[in-house]
Amino acid sequence: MILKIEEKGAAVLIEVKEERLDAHNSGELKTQMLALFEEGKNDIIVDLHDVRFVDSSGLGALVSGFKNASARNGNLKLCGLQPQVKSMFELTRLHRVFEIFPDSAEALASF
Amino acid sequence: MILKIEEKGAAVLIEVKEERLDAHNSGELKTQMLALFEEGKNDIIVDLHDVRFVDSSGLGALVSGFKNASARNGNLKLCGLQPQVKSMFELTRLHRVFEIFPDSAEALASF
Amino acid sequence: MNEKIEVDIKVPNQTRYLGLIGKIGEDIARTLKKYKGDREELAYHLNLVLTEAMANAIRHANEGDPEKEVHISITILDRILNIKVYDQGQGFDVNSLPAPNFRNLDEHGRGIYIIRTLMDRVTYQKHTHGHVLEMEKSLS
Amino acid sequence: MNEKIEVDIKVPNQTRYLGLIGKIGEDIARTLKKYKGDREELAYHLNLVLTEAMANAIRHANEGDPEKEVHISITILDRILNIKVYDQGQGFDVNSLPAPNFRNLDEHGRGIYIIRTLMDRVTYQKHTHGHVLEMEKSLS
Ligand SMILES: Nc1ncnc2c1ncn2[C@@H]1O[C@H](COP(=O)(O)OP(=O)(O)O)[C@@H](O)[C@H]1O
Ligand SMILES: Nc1ncnc2c1ncn2[C@@H]1O[C@H](COP(=O)(O)OP(=O)(O)O)[C@@H](O)[C@H]1O
Repeated sequence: MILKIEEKGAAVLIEVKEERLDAHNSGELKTQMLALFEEGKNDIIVDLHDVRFVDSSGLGALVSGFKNASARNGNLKLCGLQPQVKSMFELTRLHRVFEIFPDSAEALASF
Repeated sequence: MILKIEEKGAAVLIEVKEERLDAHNSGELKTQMLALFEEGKNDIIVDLHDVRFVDSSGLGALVSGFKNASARNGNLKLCGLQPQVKSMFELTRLHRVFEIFPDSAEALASF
Repeated sequence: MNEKIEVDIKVPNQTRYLGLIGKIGEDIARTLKKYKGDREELAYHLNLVLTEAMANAIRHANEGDPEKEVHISITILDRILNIKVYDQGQGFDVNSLPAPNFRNLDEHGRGIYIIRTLMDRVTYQKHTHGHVLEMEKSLS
Repeated sequence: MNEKIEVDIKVPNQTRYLGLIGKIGEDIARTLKKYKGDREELAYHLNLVLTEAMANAIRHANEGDPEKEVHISITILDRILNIKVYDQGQGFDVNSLPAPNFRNLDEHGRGIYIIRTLMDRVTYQKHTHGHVLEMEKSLS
Protein backbone atom coordinates (compact mmCIF):
# COMPACT_ATOMS: atom_id res chain seq x y z
CA MET A 1 0.00 0.00 0.00
CA ILE A 2 1.28 3.45 -0.88
CA LEU A 3 1.01 6.01 1.92
CA LYS A 4 2.70 9.41 1.92
CA ILE A 5 3.34 10.44 5.53
CA GLU A 6 4.52 13.98 6.30
CA GLU A 7 4.92 16.14 9.42
CA LYS A 8 2.98 19.33 8.87
CA GLY A 9 3.67 21.16 12.15
CA ALA A 10 0.34 20.94 13.98
CA ALA A 11 -0.42 17.45 12.67
CA VAL A 12 0.86 14.52 10.64
CA LEU A 13 -0.64 14.23 7.15
CA ILE A 14 -1.23 10.72 5.76
CA GLU A 15 -2.09 10.69 2.07
CA VAL A 16 -3.58 7.38 0.94
CA LYS A 17 -2.21 6.92 -2.57
CA GLU A 18 -4.48 4.04 -3.50
CA GLU A 19 -7.65 3.70 -5.55
CA ARG A 20 -9.16 1.31 -3.01
CA LEU A 21 -9.04 1.30 0.80
CA ASP A 22 -10.44 -2.14 1.59
CA ALA A 23 -10.00 -5.41 3.49
CA HIS A 24 -6.86 -6.02 1.45
CA ASN A 25 -4.86 -2.98 2.51
CA SER A 26 -6.61 -1.25 5.44
CA GLY A 27 -4.60 -3.28 7.98
CA GLU A 28 -1.48 -1.50 6.77
CA LEU A 29 -3.02 1.92 7.31
CA LYS A 30 -3.92 0.85 10.86
CA THR A 31 -0.36 -0.32 11.51
CA GLN A 32 1.09 2.96 10.23
CA MET A 33 -1.22 4.98 12.45
CA LEU A 34 -0.30 2.85 15.48
CA ALA A 35 3.37 3.54 14.75
CA LEU A 36 2.65 7.30 14.80
CA PHE A 37 0.77 7.02 18.11
CA GLU A 38 3.74 5.15 19.61
CA GLU A 39 5.93 8.12 18.65
CA GLY A 40 3.51 10.41 20.48
CA LYS A 41 2.05 11.83 17.28
CA ASN A 42 -1.64 11.97 18.14
CA ASP A 43 -2.90 14.61 15.71
CA ILE A 44 -3.45 13.07 12.31
CA ILE A 45 -5.07 14.07 9.03
CA VAL A 46 -5.94 11.30 6.58
CA ASP A 47 -6.23 12.64 3.03
CA LEU A 48 -8.43 10.33 0.93
CA HIS A 49 -8.12 12.43 -2.22
CA ASP A 50 -6.94 9.52 -4.45
CA VAL A 51 -9.34 6.96 -2.95
CA ARG A 52 -12.26 6.07 -5.19
CA PHE A 53 -13.56 3.15 -3.11
CA VAL A 54 -13.79 2.42 0.65
CA ASP A 55 -15.36 -0.70 2.21
CA SER A 56 -16.31 -1.43 5.82
CA SER A 57 -12.75 -2.55 6.64
CA GLY A 58 -11.38 0.76 5.37
CA LEU A 59 -13.91 2.60 7.53
CA GLY A 60 -12.93 0.32 10.43
CA ALA A 61 -9.27 1.28 10.12
CA LEU A 62 -10.21 4.97 10.23
CA VAL A 63 -12.47 4.37 13.26
CA SER A 64 -9.59 2.57 14.97
CA GLY A 65 -7.28 5.53 14.32
CA PHE A 66 -9.94 7.96 15.54
CA LYS A 67 -10.42 6.07 18.80
CA ASN A 68 -6.69 5.79 19.43
CA ALA A 69 -6.10 9.47 18.73
CA SER A 70 -8.98 10.53 21.01
CA ALA A 71 -7.81 8.21 23.81
CA ARG A 72 -4.47 10.06 23.65
CA ASN A 73 -6.12 13.48 23.66
CA GLY A 74 -5.31 13.87 19.99
CA ASN A 75 -7.56 13.97 16.97
CA LEU A 76 -7.92 12.23 13.63
CA LYS A 77 -9.52 14.31 10.89
CA LEU A 78 -10.33 13.48 7.28
CA CYS A 79 -10.13 15.41 4.02
CA GLY A 80 -10.39 15.01 0.26
CA LEU A 81 -13.38 12.66 0.21
CA GLN A 82 -14.74 11.94 -3.28
CA PRO A 83 -18.56 12.09 -3.40
CA GLN A 84 -19.06 8.31 -3.43
CA VAL A 85 -16.61 7.87 -0.54
CA LYS A 86 -18.51 10.58 1.34
CA SER A 87 -21.70 8.56 0.81
CA MET A 88 -20.11 5.59 2.59
CA PHE A 89 -19.66 7.72 5.71
CA GLU A 90 -23.28 8.81 5.51
CA LEU A 91 -24.55 5.25 4.98
CA THR A 92 -22.79 4.18 8.18
CA ARG A 93 -23.49 7.45 10.05
CA LEU A 94 -19.73 7.98 10.47
CA HIS A 95 -19.98 11.49 8.99
CA ARG A 96 -21.21 12.49 12.45
CA VAL A 97 -18.09 11.07 14.07
CA PHE A 98 -15.27 12.43 11.94
CA GLU A 99 -14.44 16.06 11.25
CA ILE A 100 -14.29 16.14 7.45
CA PHE A 101 -12.59 18.92 5.45
CA PRO A 102 -12.44 19.66 1.73
CA ASP A 103 -8.62 19.60 1.60
CA SER A 104 -5.55 19.14 3.78
CA ALA A 105 -4.87 22.89 4.12
CA GLU A 106 -8.27 23.43 5.75
CA ALA A 107 -7.87 20.34 7.91
CA LEU A 108 -4.45 21.56 9.07
CA ALA A 109 -5.74 25.05 9.85
CA SER A 110 -8.32 23.49 12.20
CA PHE A 111 -5.74 22.05 14.59
CA MET B 1 -21.37 6.83 -30.79
CA ILE B 2 -20.19 10.35 -30.11
CA LEU B 3 -18.40 12.02 -33.02
CA LYS B 4 -17.57 15.71 -33.20
CA ILE B 5 -17.46 16.75 -36.85
CA GLU B 6 -16.16 20.19 -37.82
CA GLU B 7 -15.14 21.97 -41.02
CA LYS B 8 -11.60 23.23 -40.60
CA GLY B 9 -11.02 24.94 -43.97
CA ALA B 10 -8.61 22.58 -45.72
CA ALA B 11 -10.23 19.45 -44.25
CA VAL B 12 -13.04 18.10 -42.12
CA LEU B 13 -12.01 17.08 -38.60
CA ILE B 14 -13.74 14.08 -37.03
CA GLU B 15 -13.03 13.68 -33.33
CA VAL B 16 -13.96 10.24 -32.03
CA LYS B 17 -15.26 10.91 -28.51
CA GLU B 18 -15.30 7.27 -27.42
CA GLU B 19 -13.03 5.11 -25.30
CA ARG B 20 -13.42 2.18 -27.69
CA LEU B 21 -13.58 2.08 -31.51
CA ASP B 22 -14.69 -1.49 -32.11
CA ALA B 23 -17.13 -3.85 -33.86
CA HIS B 24 -19.91 -2.23 -31.83
CA ASN B 25 -19.55 1.34 -33.09
CA SER B 26 -17.15 1.42 -36.07
CA GLY B 27 -20.04 1.01 -38.54
CA GLU B 28 -21.32 4.42 -37.47
CA LEU B 29 -17.97 6.05 -38.14
CA LYS B 30 -17.99 4.49 -41.62
CA THR B 31 -21.50 5.81 -42.29
CA GLN B 32 -20.53 9.32 -41.18
CA MET B 33 -17.50 9.33 -43.45
CA LEU B 34 -19.61 8.12 -46.39
CA ALA B 35 -22.01 11.01 -45.76
CA LEU B 36 -19.07 13.46 -45.97
CA PHE B 37 -17.85 11.90 -49.22
CA GLU B 38 -21.35 12.26 -50.68
CA GLU B 39 -21.15 15.98 -49.91
CA GLY B 40 -17.85 16.15 -51.79
CA LYS B 41 -15.77 16.45 -48.63
CA ASN B 42 -12.84 14.19 -49.43
CA ASP B 43 -10.15 15.54 -47.12
CA ILE B 44 -10.65 14.17 -43.65
CA ILE B 45 -8.71 14.08 -40.39
CA VAL B 46 -9.74 11.50 -37.81
CA ASP B 47 -8.62 12.51 -34.31
CA LEU B 48 -8.34 9.44 -32.06
CA HIS B 49 -7.20 11.40 -29.03
CA ASP B 50 -9.92 10.00 -26.68
CA VAL B 51 -9.70 6.45 -28.02
CA ARG B 52 -7.98 4.01 -25.71
CA PHE B 53 -8.84 0.83 -27.61
CA VAL B 54 -9.20 -0.06 -31.32
CA ASP B 55 -9.99 -3.52 -32.70
CA SER B 56 -9.78 -4.87 -36.27
CA SER B 57 -13.24 -3.52 -37.09
CA GLY B 58 -12.17 -0.03 -36.00
CA LEU B 59 -9.10 -0.32 -38.21
CA GLY B 60 -11.35 -1.60 -41.01
CA ALA B 61 -13.58 1.49 -40.80
CA LEU B 62 -10.51 3.74 -41.09
CA VAL B 63 -9.18 1.70 -44.05
CA SER B 64 -12.59 2.05 -45.71
CA GLY B 65 -12.48 5.82 -45.23
CA PHE B 66 -8.91 5.96 -46.51
CA LYS B 67 -9.78 4.04 -49.69
CA ASN B 68 -12.87 6.14 -50.38
CA ALA B 69 -10.98 9.41 -49.83
CA SER B 70 -8.12 8.28 -52.11
CA ALA B 71 -10.53 7.13 -54.84
CA ARG B 72 -11.96 10.67 -54.82
CA ASN B 73 -8.50 12.28 -54.95
CA GLY B 74 -8.83 13.25 -51.32
CA ASN B 75 -6.96 12.05 -48.26
CA LEU B 76 -7.74 10.63 -44.84
CA LYS B 77 -5.14 11.35 -42.18
CA LEU B 78 -4.99 10.37 -38.52
CA CYS B 79 -3.88 12.14 -35.36
CA GLY B 80 -3.85 11.84 -31.59
CA LEU B 81 -3.01 8.13 -31.38
CA GLN B 82 -2.38 6.88 -27.84
CA PRO B 83 0.69 4.58 -27.65
CA GLN B 84 -1.33 1.34 -27.43
CA VAL B 85 -3.54 2.41 -30.33
CA LYS B 86 -0.40 3.23 -32.33
CA SER B 87 0.81 -0.33 -31.65
CA MET B 88 -2.33 -1.70 -33.29
CA PHE B 89 -1.39 0.08 -36.53
CA GLU B 90 2.12 -1.37 -36.31
CA LEU B 91 0.85 -4.90 -35.60
CA THR B 92 -1.25 -4.77 -38.78
CA ARG B 93 1.34 -2.76 -40.78
CA LEU B 94 -1.23 0.01 -41.29
CA HIS B 95 1.20 2.63 -39.98
CA ARG B 96 2.74 2.47 -43.45
CA VAL B 97 -0.59 3.27 -45.07
CA PHE B 98 -1.89 6.21 -43.05
CA GLU B 99 -0.25 9.56 -42.54
CA ILE B 100 -0.23 9.91 -38.76
CA PHE B 101 0.25 13.23 -36.91
CA PRO B 102 0.65 14.06 -33.21
CA ASP B 103 -2.34 16.45 -33.17
CA SER B 104 -5.04 17.93 -35.37
CA ALA B 105 -3.19 21.24 -35.88
CA GLU B 106 -0.25 19.45 -37.49
CA ALA B 107 -2.54 17.20 -39.51
CA LEU B 108 -4.46 20.25 -40.77
CA ALA B 109 -1.25 22.10 -41.69
CA SER B 110 -0.27 19.16 -43.93
CA PHE B 111 -3.22 19.57 -46.29
CA MET C 1 -35.99 -8.49 -25.44
CA ASN C 2 -34.58 -9.65 -22.19
CA GLU C 3 -31.06 -8.93 -21.00
CA LYS C 4 -29.47 -12.04 -19.54
CA ILE C 5 -25.94 -11.82 -18.19
CA GLU C 6 -24.18 -14.54 -16.21
CA VAL C 7 -20.71 -14.14 -14.74
CA ASP C 8 -19.18 -16.89 -12.65
CA ILE C 9 -15.84 -16.33 -10.95
CA LYS C 10 -13.50 -18.52 -8.92
CA VAL C 11 -10.43 -17.00 -7.30
CA PRO C 12 -8.04 -18.00 -4.51
CA ASN C 13 -9.18 -17.20 -0.97
CA GLN C 14 -7.08 -14.04 -0.80
CA THR C 15 -7.97 -10.38 -0.32
CA ARG C 16 -5.78 -9.37 -3.30
CA TYR C 17 -8.64 -10.53 -5.56
CA LEU C 18 -11.24 -8.26 -3.92
CA GLY C 19 -10.41 -5.49 -6.37
CA LEU C 20 -10.91 -7.78 -9.39
CA ILE C 21 -14.32 -8.94 -8.21
CA GLY C 22 -15.36 -5.38 -7.37
CA LYS C 23 -14.23 -4.09 -10.80
CA ILE C 24 -16.15 -6.82 -12.61
CA GLY C 25 -19.24 -5.71 -10.67
CA GLU C 26 -18.63 -2.12 -11.77
CA ASP C 27 -18.12 -3.16 -15.40
CA ILE C 28 -21.45 -5.02 -15.36
CA ALA C 29 -23.29 -2.03 -13.84
CA ARG C 30 -21.87 0.26 -16.52
CA THR C 31 -22.98 -2.11 -19.32
CA LEU C 32 -26.59 -2.71 -18.27
CA LYS C 33 -29.20 -1.83 -20.82
CA LYS C 34 -31.92 0.63 -19.93
CA TYR C 35 -30.97 1.22 -16.29
CA LYS C 36 -32.82 4.33 -15.21
CA GLY C 37 -31.04 5.09 -11.95
CA ASP C 38 -27.58 6.56 -11.35
CA ARG C 39 -25.25 4.12 -13.08
CA GLU C 40 -22.10 5.19 -11.22
CA GLU C 41 -23.91 4.80 -7.91
CA LEU C 42 -25.03 1.30 -8.89
CA ALA C 43 -21.43 0.53 -9.92
CA TYR C 44 -20.15 1.56 -6.48
CA HIS C 45 -22.87 -0.41 -4.70
CA LEU C 46 -22.16 -3.58 -6.70
CA ASN C 47 -18.44 -3.19 -6.08
CA LEU C 48 -19.21 -2.72 -2.38
CA VAL C 49 -21.57 -5.64 -1.74
CA LEU C 50 -19.26 -7.97 -3.68
CA THR C 51 -16.26 -6.74 -1.67
CA GLU C 52 -18.07 -7.08 1.68
CA ALA C 53 -19.45 -10.56 0.98
CA MET C 54 -16.17 -11.85 -0.42
CA ALA C 55 -14.12 -10.37 2.45
CA ASN C 56 -16.43 -12.17 4.91
CA ALA C 57 -16.03 -15.46 3.03
CA ILE C 58 -12.25 -15.08 3.07
CA ARG C 59 -11.83 -14.09 6.71
CA HIS C 60 -14.74 -15.55 8.64
CA ALA C 61 -15.63 -18.69 6.67
CA ASN C 62 -12.42 -19.78 4.96
CA GLU C 63 -10.36 -18.36 7.84
CA GLY C 64 -7.76 -16.80 5.61
CA ASP C 65 -6.57 -20.17 4.27
CA PRO C 66 -4.95 -19.12 0.96
CA GLU C 67 -5.38 -22.62 -0.49
CA LYS C 68 -9.16 -22.37 -0.33
CA GLU C 69 -11.25 -20.82 -3.05
CA VAL C 70 -14.05 -18.27 -3.25
CA HIS C 71 -16.77 -18.78 -5.83
CA ILE C 72 -18.96 -15.88 -6.89
CA SER C 73 -21.82 -15.83 -9.34
CA ILE C 74 -23.46 -12.68 -10.67
CA THR C 75 -26.62 -13.04 -12.74
CA ILE C 76 -28.94 -10.55 -14.34
CA LEU C 77 -32.27 -11.86 -15.56
CA ASP C 78 -35.63 -10.13 -15.92
CA ARG C 79 -34.14 -6.92 -14.44
CA ILE C 80 -33.24 -8.81 -11.26
CA LEU C 81 -29.61 -8.74 -10.13
CA ASN C 82 -28.67 -11.86 -8.19
CA ILE C 83 -25.31 -12.36 -6.49
CA LYS C 84 -24.17 -15.56 -4.79
CA VAL C 85 -20.99 -15.83 -2.76
CA TYR C 86 -20.03 -19.39 -1.83
CA ASP C 87 -17.76 -20.04 1.13
CA GLN C 88 -16.27 -23.26 2.56
CA GLY C 89 -16.99 -22.49 6.20
CA GLN C 90 -19.15 -23.53 9.15
CA GLY C 91 -21.74 -20.82 8.62
CA PHE C 92 -23.40 -18.28 10.93
CA ASP C 93 -26.90 -17.04 11.58
CA VAL C 94 -27.28 -13.97 9.41
CA ASN C 95 -30.62 -13.14 11.07
CA SER C 96 -29.32 -13.05 14.64
CA LEU C 97 -26.63 -10.42 14.03
CA PRO C 98 -27.19 -7.44 16.32
CA ALA C 99 -28.46 -4.31 14.57
CA PRO C 100 -25.51 -1.92 14.37
CA ASN C 101 -25.34 0.61 17.17
CA PHE C 102 -24.34 3.83 15.45
CA ARG C 103 -23.21 5.51 18.64
CA ASN C 104 -20.91 2.61 19.38
CA LEU C 105 -17.59 3.15 17.64
CA ASP C 106 -16.93 -0.47 16.72
CA GLU C 107 -14.20 -1.21 14.26
CA HIS C 108 -16.10 -4.15 12.81
CA GLY C 109 -19.65 -5.23 12.10
CA ARG C 110 -20.72 -2.93 9.26
CA GLY C 111 -20.45 -5.40 6.36
CA ILE C 112 -23.76 -7.25 6.55
CA TYR C 113 -25.53 -4.02 7.51
CA ILE C 114 -24.24 -2.40 4.31
CA ILE C 115 -25.30 -5.41 2.23
CA ARG C 116 -28.79 -5.38 3.76
CA THR C 117 -29.15 -1.66 3.20
CA LEU C 118 -28.18 -1.82 -0.49
CA MET C 119 -29.85 -5.07 -1.56
CA ASP C 120 -33.55 -5.99 -1.53
CA ARG C 121 -33.22 -9.57 -0.25
CA VAL C 122 -30.37 -11.32 1.59
CA THR C 123 -30.22 -14.98 2.61
CA TYR C 124 -27.45 -17.24 3.91
CA GLN C 125 -27.86 -20.98 3.49
CA LYS C 126 -26.11 -24.30 3.66
CA HIS C 127 -24.57 -25.58 0.43
CA THR C 128 -22.28 -28.47 -0.56
CA HIS C 129 -18.93 -27.99 1.24
CA GLY C 130 -20.03 -24.76 2.87
CA HIS C 131 -22.55 -21.95 2.67
CA VAL C 132 -23.82 -19.41 0.21
CA LEU C 133 -24.76 -15.77 0.81
CA GLU C 134 -27.38 -14.79 -1.76
CA MET C 135 -28.35 -11.19 -2.43
CA GLU C 136 -30.96 -9.86 -4.82
CA LYS C 137 -31.87 -6.43 -6.08
CA SER C 138 -34.46 -5.24 -8.56
CA LEU C 139 -32.95 -3.02 -11.24
CA SER C 140 -36.07 -1.31 -12.51
CA MET D 1 1.45 -21.33 -4.36
CA ASN D 2 -0.41 -21.48 -7.59
CA GLU D 3 -2.68 -18.76 -8.87
CA LYS D 4 -5.90 -20.22 -10.23
CA ILE D 5 -8.52 -17.88 -11.63
CA GLU D 6 -11.63 -18.96 -13.53
CA VAL D 7 -14.09 -16.51 -15.07
CA ASP D 8 -17.05 -17.77 -17.05
CA ILE D 9 -19.31 -15.29 -18.84
CA LYS D 10 -22.53 -15.60 -20.79
CA VAL D 11 -23.96 -12.55 -22.53
CA PRO D 12 -26.50 -11.94 -25.30
CA ASN D 13 -25.17 -12.21 -28.86
CA GLN D 14 -24.80 -8.44 -29.23
CA THR D 15 -21.81 -6.22 -29.86
CA ARG D 16 -22.81 -3.90 -26.98
CA TYR D 17 -21.29 -6.49 -24.62
CA LEU D 18 -17.87 -6.47 -26.31
CA GLY D 19 -16.71 -3.70 -23.99
CA LEU D 20 -17.72 -5.64 -20.87
CA ILE D 21 -15.84 -8.76 -21.93
CA GLY D 22 -12.80 -6.70 -22.91
CA LYS D 23 -12.78 -4.84 -19.59
CA ILE D 24 -13.02 -8.08 -17.61
CA GLY D 25 -9.96 -9.27 -19.55
CA GLU D 26 -8.13 -6.06 -18.63
CA ASP D 27 -9.12 -6.37 -14.97
CA ILE D 28 -7.72 -9.91 -14.87
CA ALA D 29 -4.44 -8.85 -16.48
CA ARG D 30 -4.03 -6.05 -13.93
CA THR D 31 -4.64 -8.46 -11.01
CA LEU D 32 -2.24 -11.26 -11.98
CA LYS D 33 0.39 -12.12 -9.43
CA LYS D 34 4.04 -12.00 -10.41
CA TYR D 35 3.64 -11.11 -14.07
CA LYS D 36 7.01 -9.93 -15.28
CA GLY D 37 6.04 -8.36 -18.59
CA ASP D 38 4.30 -5.05 -19.30
CA ARG D 39 0.98 -5.38 -17.50
CA GLU D 40 -0.81 -2.64 -19.45
CA GLU D 41 0.28 -4.24 -22.71
CA LEU D 42 -1.05 -7.61 -21.55
CA ALA D 43 -4.31 -5.87 -20.55
CA TYR D 44 -4.70 -4.42 -24.05
CA HIS D 45 -3.88 -7.74 -25.68
CA LEU D 46 -6.39 -9.66 -23.56
CA ASN D 47 -9.05 -7.02 -24.27
CA LEU D 48 -8.21 -7.32 -27.97
CA VAL D 49 -8.25 -11.11 -28.43
CA LEU D 50 -11.48 -11.35 -26.41
CA THR D 51 -13.06 -8.59 -28.53
CA GLU D 52 -11.92 -10.16 -31.84
CA ALA D 53 -13.04 -13.68 -30.96
CA MET D 54 -16.37 -12.55 -29.55
CA ALA D 55 -17.08 -10.24 -32.52
CA ASN D 56 -16.48 -13.21 -34.85
CA ALA D 57 -18.82 -15.40 -32.83
CA ILE D 58 -21.52 -12.71 -32.95
CA ARG D 59 -21.28 -11.85 -36.64
CA HIS D 60 -19.98 -14.93 -38.45
CA ALA D 61 -21.26 -17.82 -36.31
CA ASN D 62 -24.39 -16.54 -34.60
CA GLU D 63 -25.13 -14.30 -37.59
CA GLY D 64 -26.12 -11.33 -35.49
CA ASP D 65 -29.17 -13.12 -34.00
CA PRO D 66 -29.70 -11.11 -30.78
CA GLU D 67 -31.56 -14.04 -29.15
CA LYS D 68 -28.46 -16.23 -29.29
CA GLU D 69 -25.82 -16.23 -26.59
CA VAL D 70 -22.05 -16.03 -26.47
CA HIS D 71 -20.22 -18.02 -23.82
CA ILE D 72 -16.68 -17.12 -22.86
CA SER D 73 -14.39 -18.78 -20.37
CA ILE D 74 -11.10 -17.32 -19.15
CA THR D 75 -8.86 -19.52 -17.02
CA ILE D 76 -5.46 -18.98 -15.50
CA LEU D 77 -3.70 -22.05 -14.16
CA ASP D 78 0.01 -22.84 -13.84
CA ARG D 79 0.88 -19.48 -15.46
CA ILE D 80 -1.08 -20.49 -18.58
CA LEU D 81 -3.85 -18.22 -19.78
CA ASN D 82 -6.59 -20.11 -21.58
CA ILE D 83 -9.55 -18.45 -23.32
CA LYS D 84 -12.48 -20.28 -24.88
CA VAL D 85 -15.14 -18.55 -26.95
CA TYR D 86 -18.16 -20.74 -27.72
CA ASP D 87 -20.37 -19.94 -30.69
CA GLN D 88 -23.59 -21.55 -31.97
CA GLY D 89 -22.59 -21.57 -35.64
CA GLN D 90 -21.63 -23.90 -38.52
CA GLY D 91 -17.91 -23.41 -38.05
CA PHE D 92 -15.05 -22.65 -40.46
CA ASP D 93 -11.57 -23.93 -41.13
CA VAL D 94 -9.28 -21.69 -39.09
CA ASN D 95 -6.21 -23.24 -40.74
CA SER D 96 -7.21 -22.52 -44.32
CA LEU D 97 -7.62 -18.76 -43.88
CA PRO D 98 -5.33 -16.92 -46.30
CA ALA D 99 -2.33 -15.23 -44.70
CA PRO D 100 -3.09 -11.51 -44.64
CA ASN D 101 -1.67 -9.56 -47.54
CA PHE D 102 -0.37 -6.38 -45.98
CA ARG D 103 -0.25 -4.54 -49.27
CA ASN D 104 -3.88 -5.32 -49.91
CA LEU D 105 -6.06 -2.70 -48.25
CA ASP D 106 -8.85 -5.03 -47.18
CA GLU D 107 -11.40 -3.75 -44.75
CA HIS D 108 -11.77 -7.17 -43.13
CA GLY D 109 -9.69 -10.22 -42.32
CA ARG D 110 -7.35 -8.98 -39.56
CA GLY D 111 -9.09 -10.60 -36.55
CA ILE D 112 -7.71 -14.13 -36.61
CA TYR D 113 -4.30 -12.80 -37.68
CA ILE D 114 -4.23 -10.58 -34.58
CA ILE D 115 -5.28 -13.48 -32.34
CA ARG D 116 -2.59 -15.75 -33.81
CA THR D 117 0.06 -13.07 -33.41
CA LEU D 118 -0.73 -12.41 -29.74
CA MET D 119 -1.49 -15.93 -28.49
CA ASP D 120 0.77 -19.00 -28.43
CA ARG D 121 -1.76 -21.61 -29.53
CA VAL D 122 -5.10 -21.24 -31.35
CA THR D 123 -7.55 -24.02 -32.21
CA TYR D 124 -11.14 -24.06 -33.43
CA GLN D 125 -13.21 -27.18 -32.84
CA LYS D 126 -16.68 -28.65 -32.88
CA HIS D 127 -18.62 -28.51 -29.62
CA THR D 128 -22.21 -29.24 -28.54
CA HIS D 129 -24.52 -26.83 -30.41
CA GLY D 130 -21.64 -25.11 -32.18
CA HIS D 131 -17.91 -24.52 -32.07
CA VAL D 132 -15.27 -23.25 -29.70
CA LEU D 133 -12.25 -21.07 -30.44
CA GLU D 134 -9.56 -21.86 -27.89
CA MET D 135 -6.51 -19.66 -27.36
CA GLU D 136 -3.61 -20.18 -25.00
CA LYS D 137 -0.71 -18.05 -23.87
CA SER D 138 2.08 -18.66 -21.42
CA LEU D 139 2.37 -15.85 -18.88
CA SER D 140 5.89 -16.45 -17.64
N1 LIG E 1 -19.36 -16.05 5.45
C1 LIG E 1 -19.37 -16.01 6.81
N2 LIG E 1 -19.08 -17.11 7.52
C2 LIG E 1 -19.08 -17.10 8.87
N3 LIG E 1 -19.38 -16.01 9.60
C3 LIG E 1 -19.66 -14.86 8.96
C4 LIG E 1 -19.69 -14.80 7.53
N4 LIG E 1 -20.03 -13.54 7.19
C5 LIG E 1 -20.22 -12.85 8.33
N5 LIG E 1 -20.00 -13.65 9.40
C6 LIG E 1 -20.14 -13.26 10.84
O1 LIG E 1 -20.95 -12.11 10.92
C7 LIG E 1 -20.27 -11.06 11.60
C8 LIG E 1 -20.66 -9.72 11.03
O2 LIG E 1 -20.15 -9.58 9.71
P1 LIG E 1 -19.99 -8.14 9.09
O3 LIG E 1 -21.24 -7.38 9.33
O4 LIG E 1 -19.56 -8.29 7.67
O5 LIG E 1 -18.85 -7.43 9.94
P2 LIG E 1 -17.31 -7.81 10.12
O6 LIG E 1 -16.93 -8.72 9.01
O7 LIG E 1 -16.62 -6.48 10.07
O8 LIG E 1 -17.21 -8.45 11.48
C9 LIG E 1 -18.79 -11.40 11.45
O9 LIG E 1 -18.02 -10.87 12.48
C10 LIG E 1 -18.82 -12.92 11.49
O10 LIG E 1 -18.87 -13.39 12.80
N1 LIG F 1 -16.67 -18.08 -35.15
C1 LIG F 1 -16.67 -18.12 -36.51
N2 LIG F 1 -17.61 -18.83 -37.17
C2 LIG F 1 -17.63 -18.87 -38.50
N3 LIG F 1 -16.72 -18.25 -39.29
C3 LIG F 1 -15.74 -17.53 -38.70
C4 LIG F 1 -15.66 -17.42 -37.28
N4 LIG F 1 -14.58 -16.66 -36.99
C5 LIG F 1 -14.03 -16.29 -38.15
N5 LIG F 1 -14.71 -16.82 -39.21
C6 LIG F 1 -14.38 -16.70 -40.66
O1 LIG F 1 -13.03 -16.32 -40.77
C7 LIG F 1 -12.91 -15.11 -41.51
C8 LIG F 1 -11.74 -14.28 -41.00
O2 LIG F 1 -12.04 -13.79 -39.72
P1 LIG F 1 -11.21 -12.53 -39.15
O3 LIG F 1 -9.78 -12.75 -39.41
O4 LIG F 1 -11.63 -12.31 -37.75
O5 LIG F 1 -11.67 -11.30 -40.06
P2 LIG F 1 -13.10 -10.63 -40.25
O6 LIG F 1 -13.96 -11.04 -39.11
O7 LIG F 1 -12.79 -9.18 -40.28
O8 LIG F 1 -13.60 -11.13 -41.58
C9 LIG F 1 -14.25 -14.42 -41.37
O9 LIG F 1 -14.52 -13.56 -42.43
C10 LIG F 1 -15.21 -15.62 -41.33
O10 LIG F 1 -15.49 -16.06 -42.64
